[in-house]
Amino acid sequence: MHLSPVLFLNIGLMAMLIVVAIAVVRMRSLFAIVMLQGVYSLLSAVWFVSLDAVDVAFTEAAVGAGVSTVLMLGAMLLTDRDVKPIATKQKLGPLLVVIVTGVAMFYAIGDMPAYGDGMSPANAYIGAEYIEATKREIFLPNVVTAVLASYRGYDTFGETVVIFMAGLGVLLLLGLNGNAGQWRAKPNGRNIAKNVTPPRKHIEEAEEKPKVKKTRKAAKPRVRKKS
Amino acid sequence: MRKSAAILLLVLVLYWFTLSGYFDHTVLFVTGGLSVLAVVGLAARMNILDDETTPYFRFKSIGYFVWLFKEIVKANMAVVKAVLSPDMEISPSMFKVKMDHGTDLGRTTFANSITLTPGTISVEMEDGEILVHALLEEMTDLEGFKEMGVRSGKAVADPMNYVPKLAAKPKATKKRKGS
Amino acid sequence: MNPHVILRVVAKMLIPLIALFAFYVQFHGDFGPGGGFQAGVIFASSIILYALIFGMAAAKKAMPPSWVRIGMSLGVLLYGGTGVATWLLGGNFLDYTRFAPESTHAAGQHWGIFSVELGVLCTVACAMLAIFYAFGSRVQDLSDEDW
Amino acid sequence: MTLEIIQLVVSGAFLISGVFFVLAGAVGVLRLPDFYTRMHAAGMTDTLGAEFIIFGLMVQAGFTQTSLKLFLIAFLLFLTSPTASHAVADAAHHAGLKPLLGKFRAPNPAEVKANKVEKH
Repeated sequence: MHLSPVLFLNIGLMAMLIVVAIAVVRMRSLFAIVMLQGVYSLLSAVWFVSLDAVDVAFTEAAVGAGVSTVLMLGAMLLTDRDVKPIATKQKLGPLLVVIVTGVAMFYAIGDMPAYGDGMSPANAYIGAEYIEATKREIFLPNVVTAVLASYRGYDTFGETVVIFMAGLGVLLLLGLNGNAGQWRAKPNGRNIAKNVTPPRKHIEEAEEKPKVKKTRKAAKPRVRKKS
Repeated sequence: MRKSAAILLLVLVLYWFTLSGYFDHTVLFVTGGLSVLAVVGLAARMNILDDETTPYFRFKSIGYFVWLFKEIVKANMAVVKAVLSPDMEISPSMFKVKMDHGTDLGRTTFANSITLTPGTISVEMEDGEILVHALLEEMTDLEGFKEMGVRSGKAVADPMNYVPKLAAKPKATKKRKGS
Repeated sequence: MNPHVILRVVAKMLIPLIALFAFYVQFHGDFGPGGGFQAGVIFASSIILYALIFGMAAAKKAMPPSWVRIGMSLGVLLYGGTGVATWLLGGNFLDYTRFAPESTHAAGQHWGIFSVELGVLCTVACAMLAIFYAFGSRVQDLSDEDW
Repeated sequence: MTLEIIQLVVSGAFLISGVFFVLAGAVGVLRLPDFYTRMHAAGMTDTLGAEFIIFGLMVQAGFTQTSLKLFLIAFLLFLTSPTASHAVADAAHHAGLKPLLGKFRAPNPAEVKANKVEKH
């Protein structure tokens, strides 16, 4: 293995990832954890760029650091702001699992092909075939899209359905207006169940708004009578 | 609204070609046109089609940006010197700068210019007052703010009447680390 | 008056640019990095930015929940429909060459990939928005003091 | 040939000064005493640091589409980074974080040592 700037960059990024991961595990404040997860996503996106996997980096930056942070914050608002501490005894089981998995992974490193090795199983057979066939059959500069949408079209269909199911599951549980399971559903999310959030002033104000509309409607005929 | 829609359309078309770089590809041409129209439609649905959305293309503002960049370089030098010197003599202070640009766009330009210049951050903005946190003593100089306010007002073409005023004098709470 | 003047003005400038960037990523997926998944998330993030600045009700006016609900399933329909169309044209499921069997430059493949990616865009953008709407509407608009 | 050399030198100068400002910002974040003063140092990295690096890359790219795209990035940074700084500072102010005001000097290493010895 020769020393190159990219190697140092990769080592540095991996070290930062590990530090952030440890910080996420040890933090108690959920808000900080969500933010650190965004940092983790951005770091791994940078790492993917250094591995020349720009498509994956793009997705990681957009999904991991962008949208999922917002979604996590939204979910966090419905729960506590802090993590409940876990007893040390309960941590022993997971620790054992992690140690065994880690040892197995370190053992597997020995069999891993070198980074960028053209003769590795992943690159030599089907990978090279896809790259060759894309030039011949699909005429697209971006092989990733050709593989994703054409050669592995079934796969991507499955992925799309998975995302659809995720959205559907959340909708079934919470409702698009956040009012699933309430017997009096009101449009545009105005009426939120009172047992979910304690009534505040602005909720009451929001409920009073329809009354104003009624008075406006009632005012119209009066004008007509005058004329 | 119609005027800003037209400006937005033009800006988005330029933006699309800057990003794309393909001028002779039919599919990209058609999809680009459709996407620009879709985005303008979305902006119309969002009610954000007004002068604030499209402040691009004011030739006056180019001169302002050049001046601002010069200021940023100057301020950067000062901050770097303060931070890297072994003594690190700084005197953080908070004060209010009162100014009245006619529009929110002018206020935003002014506040963002303050933040862009290192050593000063606009912490809070209420109507015409900006609460500024400054790192060094020389940055509390109101003349500088006045010039920046006037220039930023001109850059975005605001009716503006500027009243610089140190509303609250910085309280000196003597605190030293380690003591 | 809205206290977040600066945020509002800057967000107003950024939202159209982000939305168009999503479409750029979508339609240039054939030539560079990008595609339906990324574009969908970026488009959703432009609407989420709008919702964060102007409030959930305004966002729901601009992008009604019914659109989101329809778009989510429309995307899957478009993807599956492409497959069924190739089926009806006499090929296998998702065998795009059937769209233009005689083309020497694989135009059929291009059209197939185009429509499939469009389906992915629809589903991903709308699913993200649906999840955001579902979580965000559960809590009434927070005032600054609640933080 | 000479044009290439000029291009290389100019872009190198931009890149080096950009990296210098980023480093100075990092040192400032570590050295400065409280949140608000640290934000000044952080602002240094995302104004001149980032802009100079992007300018250096633009010079290296020459008159191409790449440098137009880099200009777009620079413009977006110009627009968003002060907004983000303002949002963070505003949030801290609203949350009631009191700024450290008045004159401040870095503690002398000898003084700190003496303090430590006294405590022991």
